[in-house]
Amino acid sequence: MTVAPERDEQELMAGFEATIERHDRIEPRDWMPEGYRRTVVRQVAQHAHSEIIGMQPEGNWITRAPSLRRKAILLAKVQDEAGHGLYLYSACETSGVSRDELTEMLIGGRQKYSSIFNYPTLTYADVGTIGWLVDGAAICNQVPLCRTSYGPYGRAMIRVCKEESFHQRQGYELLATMMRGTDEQRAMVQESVDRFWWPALMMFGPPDDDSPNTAQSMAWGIKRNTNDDLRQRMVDMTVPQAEALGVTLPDPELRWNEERQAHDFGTPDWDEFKDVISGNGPCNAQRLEHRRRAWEDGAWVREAATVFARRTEADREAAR
Amino acid sequence: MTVAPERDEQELMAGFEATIERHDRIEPRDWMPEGYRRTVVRQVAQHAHSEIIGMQPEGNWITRAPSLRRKAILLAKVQDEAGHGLYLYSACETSGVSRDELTEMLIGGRQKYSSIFNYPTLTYADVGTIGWLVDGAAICNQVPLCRTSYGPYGRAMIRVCKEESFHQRQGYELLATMMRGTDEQRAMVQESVDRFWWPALMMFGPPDDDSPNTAQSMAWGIKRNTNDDLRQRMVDMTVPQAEALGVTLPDPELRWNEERQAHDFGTPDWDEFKDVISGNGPCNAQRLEHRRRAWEDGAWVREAATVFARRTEADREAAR
Amino acid sequence: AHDLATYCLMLADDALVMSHRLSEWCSRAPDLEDDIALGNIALDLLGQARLLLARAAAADPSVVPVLPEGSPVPPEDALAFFRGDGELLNVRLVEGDNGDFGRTIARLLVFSAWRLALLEHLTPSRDHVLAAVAVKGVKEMTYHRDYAARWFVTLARGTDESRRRVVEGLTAIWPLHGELFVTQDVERRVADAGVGVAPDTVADEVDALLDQVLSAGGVERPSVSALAGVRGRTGRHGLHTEALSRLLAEMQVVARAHPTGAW
Amino acid sequence: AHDLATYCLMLADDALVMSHRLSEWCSRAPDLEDDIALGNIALDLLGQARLLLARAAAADPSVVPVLPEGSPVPPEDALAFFRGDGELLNVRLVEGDNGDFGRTIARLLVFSAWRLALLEHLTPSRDHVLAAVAVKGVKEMTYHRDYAARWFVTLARGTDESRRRVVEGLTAIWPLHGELFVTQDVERRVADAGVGVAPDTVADEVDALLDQVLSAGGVERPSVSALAGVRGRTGRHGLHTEALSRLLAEMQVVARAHPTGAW
Repeated sequence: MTVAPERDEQELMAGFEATIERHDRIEPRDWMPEGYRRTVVRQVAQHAHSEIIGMQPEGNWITRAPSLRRKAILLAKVQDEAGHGLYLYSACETSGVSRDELTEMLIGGRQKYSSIFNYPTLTYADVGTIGWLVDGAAICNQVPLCRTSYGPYGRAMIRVCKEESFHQRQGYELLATMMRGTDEQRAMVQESVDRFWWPALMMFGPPDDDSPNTAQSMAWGIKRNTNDDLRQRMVDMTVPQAEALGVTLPDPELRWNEERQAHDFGTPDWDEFKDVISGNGPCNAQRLEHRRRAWEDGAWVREAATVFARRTEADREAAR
Repeated sequence: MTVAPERDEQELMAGFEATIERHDRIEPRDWMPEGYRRTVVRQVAQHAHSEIIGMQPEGNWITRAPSLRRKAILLAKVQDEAGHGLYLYSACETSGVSRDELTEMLIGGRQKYSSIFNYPTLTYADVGTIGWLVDGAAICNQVPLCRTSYGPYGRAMIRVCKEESFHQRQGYELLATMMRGTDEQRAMVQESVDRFWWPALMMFGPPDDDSPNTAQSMAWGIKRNTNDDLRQRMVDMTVPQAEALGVTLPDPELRWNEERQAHDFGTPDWDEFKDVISGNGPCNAQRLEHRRRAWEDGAWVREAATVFARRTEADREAAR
Repeated sequence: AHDLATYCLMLADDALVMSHRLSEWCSRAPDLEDDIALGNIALDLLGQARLLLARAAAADPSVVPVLPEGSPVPPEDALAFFRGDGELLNVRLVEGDNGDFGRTIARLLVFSAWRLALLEHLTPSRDHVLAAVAVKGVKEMTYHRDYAARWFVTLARGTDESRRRVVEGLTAIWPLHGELFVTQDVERRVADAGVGVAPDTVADEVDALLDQVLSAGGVERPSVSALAGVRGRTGRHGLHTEALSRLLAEMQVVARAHPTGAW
Repeated sequence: AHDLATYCLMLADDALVMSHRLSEWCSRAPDLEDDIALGNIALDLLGQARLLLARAAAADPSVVPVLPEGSPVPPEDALAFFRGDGELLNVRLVEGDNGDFGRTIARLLVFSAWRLALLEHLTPSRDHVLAAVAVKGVKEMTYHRDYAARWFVTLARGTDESRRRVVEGLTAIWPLHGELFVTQDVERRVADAGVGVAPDTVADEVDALLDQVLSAGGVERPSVSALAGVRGRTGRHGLHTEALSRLLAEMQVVARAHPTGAW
């Protein structure tokens, strides 16, 4: 039974690579290299954490939404994010890591979430801008991930993407409505776009020549496009929408390049990006503290549910 | 030494009664009947608690004061109330009951405070109305108490009364300013007066024929006037001020009685009074909960101060 | 028509304020499932509030606050964002701080059992809009009540701490239970007209349901007195606790900063 | 004149917002003496804010928000109650929630040591109003700093819990310490004109004082990085944390509901 394990492993690896080659899905029951498993779990967990932490910047405005219709839209959206978090944690659980463990890693600072949520939401326009630019960037990122090699992740992405594009349209529509409103409202939209444009472009991660993990993730079919590639797609997609809205994107270098058939654009502030990634963004501490407090404040409730379930189960056994 | 203690007690009692007779002060070091001591401590403690609980209804508006000048006035006033609480707790301490013990009695519901503070403050006009009517009633109550038989209490009252009349004028002045403002402001003042008029009259306690302790307290010189007497004084004092302000007091029976040379007025809702006194007023639970939380949240700070003082003292001893 | 509008405002304001409090749980619940559940309940109540505010405005346009000429703010928003706390007609039960999850569940249990009964009796209303709101609401409230009842029993029979907390929560909100069944003149009149429901008529069935849930949790009805009003005035008369004006300061701040804004 | 007004607004807004936070302690402090002390500190800062807002309005009336014709609202109130959070120029240190008493003391220590140094250097200002404000303020800030330092050492050398809390408080606010000493162009210009003080010039003395207090408490300087801004913008540029707009919603609610009111 212990004969030639290396040989077995080689065969398994060949099977795995063939699956990747065929663009088929790797399923939880399939053999996979340890590095692949770790990378997948890390990426899906980060994505899940981003959905959960992402509830905060928008949630910040639920109680202050300026119309009941917008309040309903926003509440529903934030609940959708909680739902996305749920599917994604489930996708992780298929790889044997529980939601509780992942939450502990998040609040212990051992796993990350999207850098964008470390920026504050300062006006109601930010709710629209997050929908338009942040969900827009997320879609650019996620549409290719529907074809990611890890089955549970890819399937979760299909559902998530559908809802995200709905959210993106709602965000755009809020901004469009505000742009047809008062001068103050138009100024509010422009100010919000000024603040979020660069952080949204940074969502795709560092430039390709500074992104060490990209190659391996692409080889494994976990990632489907490079960071810069996606960033370019985002810019090209957004420019005409900004024109339609009547807002200016805060980049003096932004212009159409006929030759490349794409927009040239300026360089994000990568120092700020590194600062934010390493925990010093305007809201990192606040977001984690908020999450930690919710988790700790809820511990007695989760414990009560566990005890009650055990007791009910025991009663049922006894009644048999 | 143990000869004829009854005789001694009789002599002491005679001396005590003579002091009361002469309208002199009883001082903490003097002999006094146990009943007198208990009554004095209870009354001074209730008064102290009223100052401290009384910080809440007005404190509710400090962060929302509509002008910086009014914010400064209100902050200073509420701090004055804390100061009054301090003197009065000190007056109690001369009778051997510590501030901590009194606070525990308050938050344990074993000692009372003025019923008026169990009403909510719902608009900024209430800050003015509390100054005008509630501090006005307090002054009616307290001016005679400057001549109360218990020395430390009487002296505390002299200082308190001076500040209270200052507060009363400030309250009146706020209302007068608002009455010269917009229609909404005038309506706000009238609505506030409508709510506080009857509770303010109830501050003097139940009608004399339903006030069992009054006779003994007056005999001992702790109280100087009956409840109804003070209530009449309050009405007579307030009516011309209300006219000057331009507000209507919400009592259809209110009119000048030429014969009595005093105002006739309606009957407060004594059922509501009893309800509030017995703990069911609109804010009783809230006020006590607020005080309890502040006290409990501060426990670690008080303990740290005690430990630090002990440690510093020990270091000093050691250094000798 | 004014009676109908007032009655609609009462039902609307209960839902609006309760929805606001529940929405404060967003991103703070003990677990994701509860975050979603509380959010959905808040969303249902918000939906009920919108329909009822619109009905109030249609029944008597004079109840709608007047905004600057040309303001695009619809009546439901004018009513939600431009009335002061003295004009809101919700019962005081819904306006206090959430407290912990135990208190939130205790309040949701009492509120949803009560509102479910009201809406059930409202389904045959002669006002077709109200009847339709009630039919939709009954489904929603049934879910809310079951969610609250399930958690109430779980907490009451969970750990010592969870039991202590949910009992404390129930005791804290119980003084506001009585106010739910006091029938105002307006309510009596719309009930007599076959349009509304007099809350005193649902007291027995609500209490029977609550007793059932309490007893499933092994919890006694709190023996605390009702919270007094001021000269008999309570929530339905626009006389609220200090919590409501703070709640509205937050809820209305953006809308009021832009009285002619379009959202 | 616009520079002077902007500079006055910076100093005023620091005091106004810090005063607001401290006033939230009213009726909530660990003991009556501290309730009174924190209230008095809030009152002193409020007084400084009023003088500085008035000076800003006098230096450049164009900074004062325009209110409806005939409004009796004085310039200090127009500036305090009718600017949005994006127009306030306070450092971000002062705007966050108080947290517990430990965090409050840690923040007050850092704030008062810094502001005391600024005001000391401002006493010879060529602007006589600013000089007078500074002279008065130095006395006040000395008391505030001593109060905070005394409590800081007491908590740091009190119980294990008090030490843990005050150290956590210090660590929580420390990322905002660096922002206090970043000198903006406006500050540089008013400093060069002999009217204001460039905060970078007081960094050493403030840090020396803080080190002294920390060492008396046996506490190390927290090793945490500075809080990033957004494209370099921080509090002095009107770029704040999420806490400020909530603070203002509360602070401004009554004033904004009555833009022509007299108080």
